[in-house]
Amino acid sequence: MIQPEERLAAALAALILDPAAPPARHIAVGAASPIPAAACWLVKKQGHPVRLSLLHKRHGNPFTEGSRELFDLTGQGRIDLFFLGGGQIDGQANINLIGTGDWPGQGTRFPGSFGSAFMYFMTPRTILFREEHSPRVLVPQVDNISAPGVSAPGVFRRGTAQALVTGKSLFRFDPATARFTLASAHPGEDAASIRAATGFDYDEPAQVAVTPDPTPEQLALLRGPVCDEMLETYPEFCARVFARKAAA
Amino acid sequence: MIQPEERLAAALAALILDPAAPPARHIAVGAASPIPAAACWLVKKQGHPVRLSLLHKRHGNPFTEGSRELFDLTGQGRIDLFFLGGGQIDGQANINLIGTGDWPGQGTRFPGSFGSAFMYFMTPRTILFREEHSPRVLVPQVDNISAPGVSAPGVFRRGTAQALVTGKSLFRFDPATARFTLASAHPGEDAASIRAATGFDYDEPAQVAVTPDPTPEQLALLRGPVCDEMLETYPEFCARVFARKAAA
Amino acid sequence: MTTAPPAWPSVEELAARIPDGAMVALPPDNSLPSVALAKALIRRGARGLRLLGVPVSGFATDLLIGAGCVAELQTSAISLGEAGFAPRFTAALKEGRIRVQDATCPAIHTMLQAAEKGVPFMPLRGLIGSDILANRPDWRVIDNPFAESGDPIVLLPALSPDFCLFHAVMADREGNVWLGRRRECATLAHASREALVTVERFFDGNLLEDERTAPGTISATYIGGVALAGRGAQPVALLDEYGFDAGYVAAYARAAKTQEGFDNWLAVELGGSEKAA
Amino acid sequence: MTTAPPAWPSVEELAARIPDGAMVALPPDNSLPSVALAKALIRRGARGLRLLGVPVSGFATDLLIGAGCVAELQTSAISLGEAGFAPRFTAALKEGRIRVQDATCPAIHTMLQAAEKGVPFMPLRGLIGSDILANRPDWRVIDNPFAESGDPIVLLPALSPDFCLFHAVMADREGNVWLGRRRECATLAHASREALVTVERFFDGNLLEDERTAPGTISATYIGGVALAGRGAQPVALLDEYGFDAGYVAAYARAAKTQEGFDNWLAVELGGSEKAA
Repeated sequence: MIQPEERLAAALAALILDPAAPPARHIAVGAASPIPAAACWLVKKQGHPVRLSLLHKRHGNPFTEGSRELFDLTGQGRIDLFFLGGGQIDGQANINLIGTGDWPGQGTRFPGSFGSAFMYFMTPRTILFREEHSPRVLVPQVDNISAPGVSAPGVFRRGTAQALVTGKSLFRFDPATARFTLASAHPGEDAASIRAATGFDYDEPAQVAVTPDPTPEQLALLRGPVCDEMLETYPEFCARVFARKAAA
Repeated sequence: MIQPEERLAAALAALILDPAAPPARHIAVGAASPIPAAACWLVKKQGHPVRLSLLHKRHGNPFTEGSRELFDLTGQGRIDLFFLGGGQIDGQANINLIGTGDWPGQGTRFPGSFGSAFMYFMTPRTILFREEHSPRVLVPQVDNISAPGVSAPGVFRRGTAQALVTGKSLFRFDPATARFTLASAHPGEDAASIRAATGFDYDEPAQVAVTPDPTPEQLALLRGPVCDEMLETYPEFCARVFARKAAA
Repeated sequence: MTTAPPAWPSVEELAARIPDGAMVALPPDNSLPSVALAKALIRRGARGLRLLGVPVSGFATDLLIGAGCVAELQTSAISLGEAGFAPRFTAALKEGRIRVQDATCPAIHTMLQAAEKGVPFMPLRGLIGSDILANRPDWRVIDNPFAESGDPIVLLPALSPDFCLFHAVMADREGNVWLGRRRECATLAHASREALVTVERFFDGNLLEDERTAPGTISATYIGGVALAGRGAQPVALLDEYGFDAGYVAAYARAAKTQEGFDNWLAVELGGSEKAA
Repeated sequence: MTTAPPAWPSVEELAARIPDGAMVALPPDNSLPSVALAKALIRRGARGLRLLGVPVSGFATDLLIGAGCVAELQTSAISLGEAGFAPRFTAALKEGRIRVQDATCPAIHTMLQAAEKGVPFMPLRGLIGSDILANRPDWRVIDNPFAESGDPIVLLPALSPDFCLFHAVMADREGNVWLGRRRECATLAHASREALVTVERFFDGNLLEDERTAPGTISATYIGGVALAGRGAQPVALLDEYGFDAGYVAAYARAAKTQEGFDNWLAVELGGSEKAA
């Protein structure tokens, strides 16, 4: 049985390795991101040379200046890829981590913007990731913009969203038109079910592909060496998805 | 026999403790400054609570960000007093550490400005110190300004020179008029000999005081515990002035 | 070889130095906040504090908000990590009991770096087009003077908290404190008017003398006071000394869903100590 | 327990990566310059280097100038410390063989910090009224946008050296290097496109894993290459490993008063190695 999280990790890994995108030599992964972390480890365990900076690794944390060092690294242009989520994400790839309703989230308050208002501009590419795929999350227009999906000409920006991956599908993003295109639907979904679950308008090919399953080799890596690397930081995730518990 | 260096150290110590000046809670001492360092240690060994940051102390150097930390400390307003010298010093307290002649010192090149162009502005007071007292050093107008003695209104500046101490005398500086006044002449000098040795114009009281000798207590401190503290950083100075050698 | 520490103040005495209304900076839950000092502030009944998350906020901030100590919070995010949103923060925001100023992580670092350096501002890339910027009248956009053509860039003002509070592993007689790789607390200490620090233990020597301890040491120059507080970061992790107590925080998150639940949790937590009015 | 180091390049191979004309940053004589790499650059006959003193220059810079490797020097000062002025620098300046760009120490730190942070400039107090500023058309004065009335302040552009060279105590298999309290080299490594490092010895473990070594470690992320060079800082001091060799530098200062004396000194110093043309 392939777990949904395993499929998502494999889909993210394929995006990381996309030969059409700028190279991902150094990827940073933020807090509470077990699926993106699994995708990065999968890429690495498949033998691709990539440096991973996992911000919430307790032992051997690579930073000696805390999170400032991550932002400085990114400012220097040394981080090639970052993952961002959003309480709301809209059709122009704007993300809202502040909250719904009036500023600063008088409806439902989200945790806050973290480094998104910087990272989204300063990494050559960003993969947007949110498991919940619903009209509540994927809205026509976010109530508050933590970080904009595209910028006016003249505003310094190294990159934009490459794609948006959810629990139902995978969208590609085109910064020139500031629109998403449905790239694939996960097994069990189709063009109509995705359209119904998505609050924003997007483009769609005549034939919607199915998001591929992880290969047996990928599954073996995920359940073995990838899980080994993640046990300390994400014990609950590893227990739930890989049925593995950390040694007491 | 009182050594000239001992007298200078005592004179500098008296300036450090000047009750009319802003308090000196934290003093930084730069490279190759044994006499100012001795004065600071003398103040400390006399029982006054003062923090000393000696930049060239090899063991127990207080900085873990190198000299940047000194400049940041000073920027924060945490350094109360600093010492500066100059290849040339003029009557407006401008200092030249660049060189004589055209920029950048086409005549005699000096080592360079170090941090003077920042420290002179950002410390509440600076004591100018130069042993050589001659028309060659104390000039009407420096050839190149490493750091200006006074600043135009509106330019951020925390302080100026408090005084200039040389091998022959002690001048006070008045930033309002941007002029020095002779405060005391060291034994063996008088108003006329100072005037002859000084290339810039300055004010002079009717009666010129004699720079006092160190007290016996001060001499005992200088030759004992002060020398102990300085042996590692300034072995040659300690051998020459205090006739003490570091243990092999 | 352990000897008795010098005559340090108690955690309560340290907390008493922080007046009501002060701006107090706290590192996040992965970077050594002093939970011991936060609890002492609650015990002394502090009011009107203006908290700063450096750059985000966690457990101690939610605790202080729940106890009514906080008037304002500037931060880039607040959460309890795996235990979810910060419940007392969310309630206080809804009820209009605290003023919230949203930032983004590198902006908070940058404002502190400007204070560390003694400059009135520092630039930062990004931010343009974010509603964070639109809601920060204290931040400015200028045209980069070094660019050939138009290049808007944000300038952030220097920010000097009155106090910062963190928990380190050890301190020596001079007041130097050692916190290993968590050197970001040094910038915080440099930028703050006073750093108040709790430590696990006394170090009988000079931390800056030894090449092995010096690089992880913050000089006493920046330290306003040190108090002994065993497990003073708990439930937060302290380097390799002890881990994050996820069960404790999850229990807190469940209890603090309501103010009543929070008050009961706090009464038990503060134990015999007199509770703030 | 010492084992053989991994397959590191030789000092010569490291030096060969630095092309003629590159901008090369060196820390000062009290902060771990790699004299071993400077000598290797002389052996390979490097030409047209643009040196940066961070923030001042010393022995290695005078050596490189004397050997004809240097076209430009940006620094806040250059000297041999107790041994006096830097003789080959002074001669080259007089004879118009090098271009000198004077700065002041915190300005060099600030330009590197701007590069470290990925911003195009940073402000710095002071400087106004100094001829250093008057001779730096690349530095700008603006009116502080946060001030109520006129408040001129200098903006300094970001500076990214092509390479920085320093000497550390040890490096591990990953390429992490440990240099203790001399953490200013971290900013230099962050700001430079590539840091090339010589070390005394190999560390068989991961320097970033252990809380005791991590704070004095620069992550391999910033390190372009590591070579083994025993006493590679000499005659400069290396932390508590070895001291400054004042006699050696004084002898150099005496010899280098003339170009002929320098050439003879260098021929002996480089020993059997072929001398640069």
